[in-house]
Amino acid sequence: MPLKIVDLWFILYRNEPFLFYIMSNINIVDAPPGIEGSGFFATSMDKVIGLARSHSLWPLPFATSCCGIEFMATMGSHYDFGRFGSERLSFSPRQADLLMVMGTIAKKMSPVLKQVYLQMAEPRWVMAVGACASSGGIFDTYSVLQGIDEIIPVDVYVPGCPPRPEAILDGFGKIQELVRNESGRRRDSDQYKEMLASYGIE
Amino acid sequence: MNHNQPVYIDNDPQNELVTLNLGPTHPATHGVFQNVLQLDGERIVSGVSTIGYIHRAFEKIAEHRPFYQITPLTDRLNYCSSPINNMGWHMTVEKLLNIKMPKRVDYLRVIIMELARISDHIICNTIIAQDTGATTTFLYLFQFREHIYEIYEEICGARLTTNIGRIGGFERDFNDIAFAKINKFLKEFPIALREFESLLDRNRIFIDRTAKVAEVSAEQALDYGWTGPLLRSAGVDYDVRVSDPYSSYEDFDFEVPVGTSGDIYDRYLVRNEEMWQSLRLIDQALEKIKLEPAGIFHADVPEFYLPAKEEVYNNMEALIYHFKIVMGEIDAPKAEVYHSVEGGNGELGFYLINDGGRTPYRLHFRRPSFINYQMFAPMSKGMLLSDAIINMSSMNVIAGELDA
Amino acid sequence: MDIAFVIEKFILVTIIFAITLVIAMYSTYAERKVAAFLQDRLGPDRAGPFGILQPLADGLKMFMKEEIIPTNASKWLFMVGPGLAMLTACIGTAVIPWGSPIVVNDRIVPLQVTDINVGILYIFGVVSLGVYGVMIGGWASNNKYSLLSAIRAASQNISYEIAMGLSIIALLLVTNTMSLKEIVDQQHGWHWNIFYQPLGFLIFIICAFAETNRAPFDLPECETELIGGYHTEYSSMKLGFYLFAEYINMFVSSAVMATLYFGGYNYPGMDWVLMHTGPVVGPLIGTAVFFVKIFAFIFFFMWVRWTIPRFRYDQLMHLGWKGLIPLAIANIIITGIVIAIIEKF
Amino acid sequence: MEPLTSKKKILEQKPLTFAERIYLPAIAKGLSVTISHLFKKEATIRYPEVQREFSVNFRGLHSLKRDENGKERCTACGLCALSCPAEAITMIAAERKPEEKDLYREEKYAAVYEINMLRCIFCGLCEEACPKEAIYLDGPIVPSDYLRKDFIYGKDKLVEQPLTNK
Amino acid sequence: MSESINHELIQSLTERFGEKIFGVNEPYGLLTFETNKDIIVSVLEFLKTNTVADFNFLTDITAVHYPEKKHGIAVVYHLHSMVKKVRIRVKVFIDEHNPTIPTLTGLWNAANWMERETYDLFGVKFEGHPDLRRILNMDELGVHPMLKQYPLEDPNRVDKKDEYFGR
Repeated sequence: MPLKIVDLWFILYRNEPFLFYIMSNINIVDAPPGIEGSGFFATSMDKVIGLARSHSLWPLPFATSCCGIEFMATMGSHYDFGRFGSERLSFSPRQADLLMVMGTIAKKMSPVLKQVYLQMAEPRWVMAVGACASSGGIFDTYSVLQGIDEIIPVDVYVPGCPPRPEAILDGFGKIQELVRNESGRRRDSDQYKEMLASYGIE
Repeated sequence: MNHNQPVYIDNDPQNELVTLNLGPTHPATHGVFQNVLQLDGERIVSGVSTIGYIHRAFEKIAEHRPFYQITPLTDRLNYCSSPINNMGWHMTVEKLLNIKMPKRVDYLRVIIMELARISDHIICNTIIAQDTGATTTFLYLFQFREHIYEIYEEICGARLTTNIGRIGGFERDFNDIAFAKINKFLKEFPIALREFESLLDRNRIFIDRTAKVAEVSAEQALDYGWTGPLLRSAGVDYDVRVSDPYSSYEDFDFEVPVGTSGDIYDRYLVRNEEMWQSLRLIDQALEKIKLEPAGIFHADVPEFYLPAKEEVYNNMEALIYHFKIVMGEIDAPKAEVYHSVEGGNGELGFYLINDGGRTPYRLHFRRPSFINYQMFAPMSKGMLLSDAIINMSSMNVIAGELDA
Repeated sequence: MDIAFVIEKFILVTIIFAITLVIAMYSTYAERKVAAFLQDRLGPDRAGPFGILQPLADGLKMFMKEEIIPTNASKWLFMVGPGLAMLTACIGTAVIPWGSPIVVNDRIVPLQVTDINVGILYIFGVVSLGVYGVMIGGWASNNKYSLLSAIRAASQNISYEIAMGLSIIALLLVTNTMSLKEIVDQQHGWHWNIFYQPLGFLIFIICAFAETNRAPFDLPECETELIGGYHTEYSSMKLGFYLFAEYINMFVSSAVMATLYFGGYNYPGMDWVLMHTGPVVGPLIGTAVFFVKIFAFIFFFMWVRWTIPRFRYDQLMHLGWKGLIPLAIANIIITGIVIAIIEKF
Repeated sequence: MEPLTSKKKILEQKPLTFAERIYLPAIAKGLSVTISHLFKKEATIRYPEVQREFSVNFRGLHSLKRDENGKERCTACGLCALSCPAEAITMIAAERKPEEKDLYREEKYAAVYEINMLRCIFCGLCEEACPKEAIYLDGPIVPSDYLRKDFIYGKDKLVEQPLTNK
Repeated sequence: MSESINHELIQSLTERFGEKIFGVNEPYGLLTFETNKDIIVSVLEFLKTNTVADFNFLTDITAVHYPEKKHGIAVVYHLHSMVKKVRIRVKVFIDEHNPTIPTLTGLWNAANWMERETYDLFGVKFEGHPDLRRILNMDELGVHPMLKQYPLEDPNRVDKKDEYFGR
């Protein structure tokens, strides 16, 4: 299977310290923190910011169909999305941190979705909830986009049709983990820009 | 994007009107559809609706799937009340195949369909409340949708897109937990519904927002092909369950609530009253089931209904039927059939043409949301923006059903 | 003017400012928790114990978020908007008497930044300025939803200010002074103005809801109609300022209501407490009582928000002009007559 | 319009009484309802820590079953793949070799059995279609993941654990 | 009851339109007949206002494609008389290569979107329709996808990677 740029991006980013280790098996000792680059203060600052962000992810529910109803259930009293600090839905993309794409994205809708993604302020994450958003699901037809990762980068996929609220929360936990471990300046890095460029953004 | 669409020019400084783009991802469009409105201040002068943002080609897929694989598709039409769609489809095929259902299965279906109706109306009415600003009511009633989900899960194993039942019955009998949960629901839900009504029914703010807004006369509603709670709120007591009974609805004693003016408050009242009637229906169905022989959950039609797993193992005939059914090679008459059920939003019709192949030759869904919604743009003329938004939520447009 | 005076005022201002910010911050937390508990939910409970760090997480996140200024926006005004909203919200606290004076080192320190003799007028002036932040922000965004929201906010605030002012006039007939300090002192013990002006208070609190853009009068930002209203286009801390300003406004109007109608720092039996606790602790107990009253009002604000549906724009105007204003005028007349009769006999 | 049925029930809109016109009683009533919920037990299930109980019939992650001797039941007949509306199941059949008699129950078995979890809609039709009781959707929810390719579950993830001490 | 009404209806229809009503059939008790496109509007108007059963409700308009037939597209109308509780189905076969048929928007406003949908999916041009443009699909689609010659999946698709589909 050819490695896509998205995959590369994931490998580079998710396993930053291990990358060289895995790829070359050569024993390279990391420079102690603070010698170069961000340094100690910045990294612990990153941690704090990551922690703060992970507890205050305001989702933009891009709910088009069935999964939207399960999202309502997630918001509802039984699951209470608010526990994670995310009950403040922001329908304005400027204020949102997490784009939750829930439901089928038809080809007619795809420019709208891309537009919404572009309007979001950095840092932004994307979660594809449910079979339709992730891969088209049962709708393998002329009018349905076979997965939103064709037009925007996706961070976490949640399987299910629709996913139970447990699954949505599980995916949300994965996003939180990502947010927590992300370097503060990832968004300025070349790889990230390259990844965006592969989607024709900016 | 849409070349033929009338375009409102907004650059003219002399122009007093403002063009406002409502949707496709506006918070009030629960689902995706777009309305381009021209506003004079806050009053709507004209509007154009664009739909099709989640067109998924249901009818084309249906031509490529055997009958039993269409059930999961129908789940995704009106996903707020998928069991009604499932059952409606099953009944269409049963009509085609001339299968007579045992009474007990009919009653079990009534229970499930009425639960689905309640869950559909919960969504719609709480969304009306939510759009007028009363978020809390939404969360109060939504807890009971969760209970309905539990009942579904006990019977079919899924919460929302249920794929409940099969052509010829149910996949399994209701177990004791399911009955216990239904009884619990019947006990608890009326209290919550009464509380919900006490929060909104006589609250002047709510009445002012909804009463005398978006009034529709019976003639207009019929002209635009409205069905379901919307048509009933306009004063026409048309209900498929009564006028064309299916699934033994003729055995039940219930009322068809109708409104007088067709405004949003009437729609709200009609839906609330229908929830009460649904509770009555479930109650009666539970009583009637006790009189029927226990353990029957499907019709005795081995050529159309999948045999039990042990049978497949030990019985050659069953194995052959099993393979034939799964391959989709059932002997269905070459005919066309129209069957409709009372869905959450109105008459949900299935027009099926079978030519004897594995798959339907043509399957058309009469989707109530699609037909109801076309009146939205003409009727918004002269409304305030806020009214149009509640009007939209009171029409309960489900995008899946709208766009197929 | 001595240096101690400056230091004293400086400390007071700093403390009040800090308290205001902290209360506004934790109002967001309280709002989410109150909403959750009213809705059979739990609310934020992951950030720290019971989610107590939630506001900090939100704040930090917003500080670190990218700022977007829309290309067609009026840049300068776009940036001024949130600051103005925040500023006008904060300066209202200057004339509110937070407690009776305390005595430190033989020096009487009033717990009030300044006791101007037109305190009520000052409050009015500041409150009516508050709408500019919303208006400027909404206008500068160059977004139609924001614009609609700005229009709504402006007309709503102007309309309800009239009713609010009229309800205060009746109060002034009773109190005979415009100094907030004097008004509070008149309400010593149990003589709260709410007992003399119940109708006036009702009008005042309704107008306070409208002035702070809280439900059921949250038309400028009603989510389901206008998405975010005036702050639709704002991201990062500019949005934070707007959200903050709303809670500060709520805090200030709660404080004003407690001052004008609920006796400020007065409570029954305060003489006895003052006698037994001394010149520092005694007044501070009064301050604590004052804050309890404020918190009760803030809770009430939230409780109402999560209960009632909101008005429609024209109904809101209808209520303001045809309901509250005549009622407020009637209130003035009745109050005047009653006072005239009492003075006569 | 004339009544179409005998079951018609007209809901009249009652005009507002004076008490209702002044808003306050309804608001007070509403406030009393909401405040009563403040003292109710909250319905929330603290999900990651507390799991909600699923029904026994819940359709979750698929598992390929083994029989009582620990042999794989699947015979690669392909009915599940055929019955899948999402076309999420892929399988490649292989002939069983004599030495593999303990591993597979029938002469044919699935050498490759892959389910694309992102396409699967958990409808349960494969479970119904299987004549060998080999596939059941009796697992928990499918976990979310970062990469799309990680959702193609092969036999390593799907086949039940073999019977212990063997 | 419905059988006698069906009988009466067909009688009155043939009285009025003669041989242009043909192919009368009653599958599952639902009266079905064919007519041609010249008189379809007047047939439906007659049905809407007649005395036997007033079909005042337009349930549905759709089309079916029979590629092997000469007149390959059947436009199907479902009407409903709520008072008499009878439904009726009217079919008009039209030429696949020149699919035109008069619009019904003059009789029912409900026909508007139903016809637009039929146009979108089958390419049936409803003459006199006030706003005949695609409703569900994008304008760029170019084809009318429900016609049998078009596949379910987009043949030119670029958005589908086989490696993600396990095949």
